[in-house]
This record gives sequence, structure tokens and C-alpha cells, in this order.
Amino acid sequence: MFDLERSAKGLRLNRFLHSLTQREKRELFLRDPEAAMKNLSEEERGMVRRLDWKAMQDYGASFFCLEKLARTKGVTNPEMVAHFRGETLEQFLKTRRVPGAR
Amino acid sequence: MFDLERSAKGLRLNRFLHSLTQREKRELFLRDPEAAMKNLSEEERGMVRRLDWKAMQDYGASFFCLEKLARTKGVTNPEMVAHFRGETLEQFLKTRRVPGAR
Amino acid sequence: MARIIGGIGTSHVPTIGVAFDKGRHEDPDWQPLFKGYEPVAKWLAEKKPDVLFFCFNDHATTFFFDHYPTFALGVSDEYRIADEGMGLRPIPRLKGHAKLARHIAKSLVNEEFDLTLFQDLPLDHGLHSPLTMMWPTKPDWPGAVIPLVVNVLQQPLPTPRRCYKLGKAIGRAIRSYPDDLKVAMVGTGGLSHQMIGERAGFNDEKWDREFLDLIERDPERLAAMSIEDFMRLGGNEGAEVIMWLIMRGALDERVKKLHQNYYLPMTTAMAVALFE
Amino acid sequence: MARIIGGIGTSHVPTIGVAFDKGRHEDPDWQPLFKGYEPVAKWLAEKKPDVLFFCFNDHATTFFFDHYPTFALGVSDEYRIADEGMGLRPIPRLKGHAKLARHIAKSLVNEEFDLTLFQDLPLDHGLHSPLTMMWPTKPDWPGAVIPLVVNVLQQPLPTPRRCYKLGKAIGRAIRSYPDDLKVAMVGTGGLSHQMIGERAGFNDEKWDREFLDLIERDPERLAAMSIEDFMRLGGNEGAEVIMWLIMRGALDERVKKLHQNYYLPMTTAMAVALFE
Ligand SMILES: [Fe+3]
Ligand SMILES: [Fe+3]
Repeated sequence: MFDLERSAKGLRLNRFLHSLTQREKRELFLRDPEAAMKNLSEEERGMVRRLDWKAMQDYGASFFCLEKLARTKGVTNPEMVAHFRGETLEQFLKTRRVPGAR
Repeated sequence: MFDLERSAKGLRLNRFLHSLTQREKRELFLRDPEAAMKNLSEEERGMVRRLDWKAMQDYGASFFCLEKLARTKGVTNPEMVAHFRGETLEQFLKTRRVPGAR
Repeated sequence: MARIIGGIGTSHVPTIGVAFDKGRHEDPDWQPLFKGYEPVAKWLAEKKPDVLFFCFNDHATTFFFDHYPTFALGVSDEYRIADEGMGLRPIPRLKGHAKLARHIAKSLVNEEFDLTLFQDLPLDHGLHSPLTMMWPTKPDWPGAVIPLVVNVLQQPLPTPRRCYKLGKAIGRAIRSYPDDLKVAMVGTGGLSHQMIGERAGFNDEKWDREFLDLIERDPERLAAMSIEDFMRLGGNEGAEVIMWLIMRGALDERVKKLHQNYYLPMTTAMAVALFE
Repeated sequence: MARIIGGIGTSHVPTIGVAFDKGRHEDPDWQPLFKGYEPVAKWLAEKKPDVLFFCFNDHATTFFFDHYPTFALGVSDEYRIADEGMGLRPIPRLKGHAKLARHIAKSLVNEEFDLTLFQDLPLDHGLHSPLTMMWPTKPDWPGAVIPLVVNVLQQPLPTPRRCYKLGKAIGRAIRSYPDDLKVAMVGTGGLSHQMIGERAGFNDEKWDREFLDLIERDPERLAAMSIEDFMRLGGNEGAEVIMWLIMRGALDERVKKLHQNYYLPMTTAMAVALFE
């Protein structure tokens, strides 16, 4: 549950993720990720580098901010959901009614 | 009365005035006012150049945005109020109880 | 006087917009979704509302958590499309209806709703992913939208009761507008889904069907539930269906559901329903 | 349990802060103002509240009209000082009380107040011009603030009745906080002044004195007035005194005014009053 405590804890990370709604920030991040992440702590940078959705979410990232990073890196929502469930995409899709609707 | 109609009409001008809360924008405006005002219409630039508080207010500027321009240019609130009343500062101060309290 | 001619409840899943932009209309995996919107598009084409009043949520696109409103009403004459990390959708800018929006703003603030008012901000898929399923984008949008952005992201969320009351107040505000206008209400979100945590991928078709029934017949019962109830029954992110209660509140007490479609292909139950 | 130990009403004219920063304490033109705050500073030094709950308005500094809230509550542990066009005042960053602020946020949203919540935003003179008259800045602020930013700039404004109700709800929220804390309420703004238009320079000491009487004895009567009444009686910008009603609403029905000062040197009637 994303509440005010998590929002405060995740603010800096979420601000970075949110900044990927700007084309220049996305391009910088894809070209030189460390430069784009310079305001983040080492812990935060590590989670972003690894695209560790679960760690970021536990840390205080909003799912909707994580989506900006996922879009930037070409990761789909079913891949993220599979990650949260600790499954591969293939395993997760087997649980879905229309696995092709992505 | 500053309402939603005026707020919409004055939005671009108010955004410029509000941007003077940033040091870099103030410095640019003092150094090269035309560059700082490049997003404004000619009518808007003219009112800012002349520091025509009344014209700006009639146009849709918020008094509190005008204050940012006044501070940037070293104009005090009593000077602005005198301008709105169509008086000189001296005339206005004569109507005040403690003319030195500025 | 302005009239409310009906209401639409709809999911606002971003993939709906992507499928639309990629022209997946005949793709067997997507066709049941597109088919489900056809009666709504037809109703709108026939009834020709001047304004769609859209209750939806921003997805941390335009509004960020440093300054986060509970209810934010747009009062602009135009809205840009927001970039959500993939560039802009190839659709026209949205037309607003500033005059009606300002009237509603005044009416609601005087009825003790503590609105945030916004102008000149771009809008995200929460509004335009369902919109492109119902309204033509060419040569241009056939009418205007009034966006009401609701906090369903950061707890504390507005209570379901508050949403329903807000809808009733919006109904009064629209009906008191002096010009002749036809307005349709749109409530977006849901149905059941959860994107995060161990319960990620959760759905409950049974609850979804019950919700679709109650929103028509007994919205009062939904308004009496808590946010926690909605989260438990429909998933963390599924609780956003409280935005359907705003739409429903603005309609008459008794309405008829003209159409309903339900499709649950992947993570989010995609539904659309039409009320008159 | 947290307790509300009293309330302060005060002007928030920017020149108060300037006079403070320039050390005008003994200047004959300013001395009556500084003297008037001494009993309040003394009361705060003796009572040692942990938190000042500050009802004030931003002056188009932090909040701009593209995204303008009716009531915005700060939920941070710290607040920077805002640059209003003259650089920063030489005062420390403000301490917040995030835990109490979050408790109040939850309580108010559940009581159907549609708050905007903000964090990590700087605050302007609306808060810190009166604050430096009452609380020492050295070696650091003696306690925390919780900022409530009220729209008194862009019509429609919240009604006086809504402000008073909000104050009552804030009172309930604070009193239901489990930890032992002493909280003082502060309401800022006014008194009579008008900065723009033909009536610029307007004041009315008679109305100001009546307001100072009613806010103690009969806030209900003030709450029953309209914004237009306040604008007519106290000037366009003077209507901001509705923020004193929020402070007053959080206090007990019966309060005692321990102190009052009124000084009208230039354009704005500067008042301070202390209630227990
Ligand atoms: Fe959503
Ligand atoms: Fe003020």
C-alpha cells in the first residue's frame, strides 16, 4: 500500500523515475545511466541498474513511477507482474486467459 | 477580483512574473530583459518594460506575481499601491499614519 | 439549461490505448474488447453530447507526490497529451470547456468540496485510453472534455462515500448551468487488478460482476463500503473503481444499464458499461 | 494524547519579516509592532509547544495557478525557505512534524476534507514573517511547524463556514493523536487591506476591531458571513482573515483573549492576538 510514509521514503527515487516522462531525461538515461542517476543514493542506483522492480517497490517506489522506467527500458507490465510474483514471464502467462493480449 | 477567467487570461504573464522567484531568471531579466521575456506577447512585454502595474493587473496579472517583478526591480509595495491609486508615492504617503514604516 | 444525458463506466488500462494505436481492432486477442465498445461509440455518435465529464486518475504523470491533490478539476479550454515515457500518442490535443468547468468549480467549492483547480497541464492515459475507444479522433474530437483527476494512488484516498457525494454535487452543478448543453458522465478505472506485491495478478470476476450490478441498482451500498473493502475485493489497484461512484452519483437515482462488456485477458479486468 | 494549548492570530505582512531581518526592533516606526509581539513570544517561551499548526497562504511563490489547491497540508519533516524574488531570508530551514501531519491528513480525508498533500516544497513569508516575531531562530527553531496552505488568492475561495469547519476537524484530529504533544494553532492574514484597484490603500479600523472581538466571542457569526462580506468590510486582500477561523475552530468554544495588539502604519493593519 502506497501511503504517506512510503511516499516520503521513496520521494527521491520516485522523482527520478518520474523524470523519465521527459524525453531528454530518457535519452540521457539510456545513453549515460550513471549521469542520469547522479542524485540517487548508491542503494537506489543499484536497484535501478538491476531493474529490480520488487526491491524498488519495497523501498518506496510507486508502481506508476516504476512504469515510466519500464516503458523507457521496453519492459511490459506483464513482465513486471511476473517479477513481483517471483515467476518467469512464461509461467505467469500460463495463468492468464489470453496470453497474447499484451 | 482575481478569478478563474482572469487567471486563464493572465496565465502566460503570471508564469513569467512567477519565474522571477528563480535567481537565474532574475539575473537574466536584469541583464537582458528581452531574452527573459521571449515567451511573452508584444503587449505583455510592453507592460513589463514600462512597469505598468495597473495595466498588468487589468490584463490578468495576480498582485502576488507582480510583487516578484517589483522585488526584482527594487519597487516597494507602497509605490505599487500609489500607482494603482493614480498618486505619486509622496501623495500616497501623506494619507498614511506612519509614512516611515516602509 | 445543461442536461446529463447518461453515464459511462470504463476501464482505463494503458494497453487499451496501445492496442488502439497499433490498430489491433481485428486481432482475435483484442477483438472482444473493441467489439465491447461499439455500442458505446454508437450511443455517443447518436446522442452527440457536447461535453464528456471525465472522472479518472493521473498515473504519477502530470501530478507528482510532492504536491498531490485529492480532487483536481481542469478548467482549461485545451489539454495537451502527456508523455508517459513512450512519447506522445498520435491523437489530437483535447478540447476543454472552460466555461462549464468554471461554473462547476464555483458550485462545488461553495458546496464545501475542497478542489484543486488546474489549467494548462497535459493529461495521461487515464482519460484518453478509454476515450479513443468511444470518440473519433478524426478530423478532430467531436466535443470537449472536463477532466476530474482523483487520488487513487497515495493513501489516504477519498472515501467511497465522498466520491458518491461529489458525483451528486457535480450533477447539481451541471444541471444549474444556464446554457443548453448535453453532458455525459464518464467514470473510469478497474475492474479487479493488482499490480504489486505477492497478490500481483489478482482478479475476481465474481466480485467484478457484482460491482457491475450494484453500480446500476444500488450505488448506495457501494458508497457505504470502505476503501479497504474495495482493495480486498478488487485488488490494491482495483480500488480505483470508486471513480465510477462519482459518475454514478451525477446520474438519476434510477438508471437503466443499456450495455455492458467484460473482458479479462491479462492482468486487469476490462469492462465498459453504459447507463441512461 | 496531544493537546491544543492555545491559538494565535497574526498578520503575515512581508514587511514584518523585512523589518525583523534589518533589526528595526528599536526604530520608532516599527517599535509598536515588535512590542506587540513580545507577550506572544513570552507565552510561547513559557508554554513550549512542540508544534505550531500554521494556517496561512502562499503568495504565488510555491504554488502557481496552473495547479492551485484549496487546502494544502504539508507532511514533511523539513521545509526550505522560499525565494520570493529577493533571495532567501537568513533564517534556518523549518522543522516539520511528519508523523502528526500524516495523522491529521488521514483524519481529515476520512472526515471528507479533500486535501492536497505536499512534501519537499519551500514555504514563503505567509508562514515565516510572523514566525520570526514569536519564535527564536537561534541556535535553531525551538519546535516544529505543520503548514496548512489556504487558497485566498484565486476565486472561488473556500467559504468562511468551510474554514471554520476545517478548524474543528483539525482540532479533533490533533486531540486524537496518541503521543503526548503540545500544539498551538496559528491563523494568519489581514487585517484590513487592499493592494489593487481604485480602493487600493483601503483600511477600516472599526471593522478590524469588531473582527478581533468576534473571533474571540462569536466566531459562529464570522463563519456565517460570505467571502464577499469579508472583501467589502476588510478589503479585497483583507478577506484572507478567513484563515483565523481555521485556527479558532480548533480551539474550545469559549476562549480567553490574553493579549491583542493593533498597528496600522502603512497599507495593512497589522494585528496579533493570543487566545487560551
Ligand atoms: Fe488507473
Ligand atoms: Fe497574504
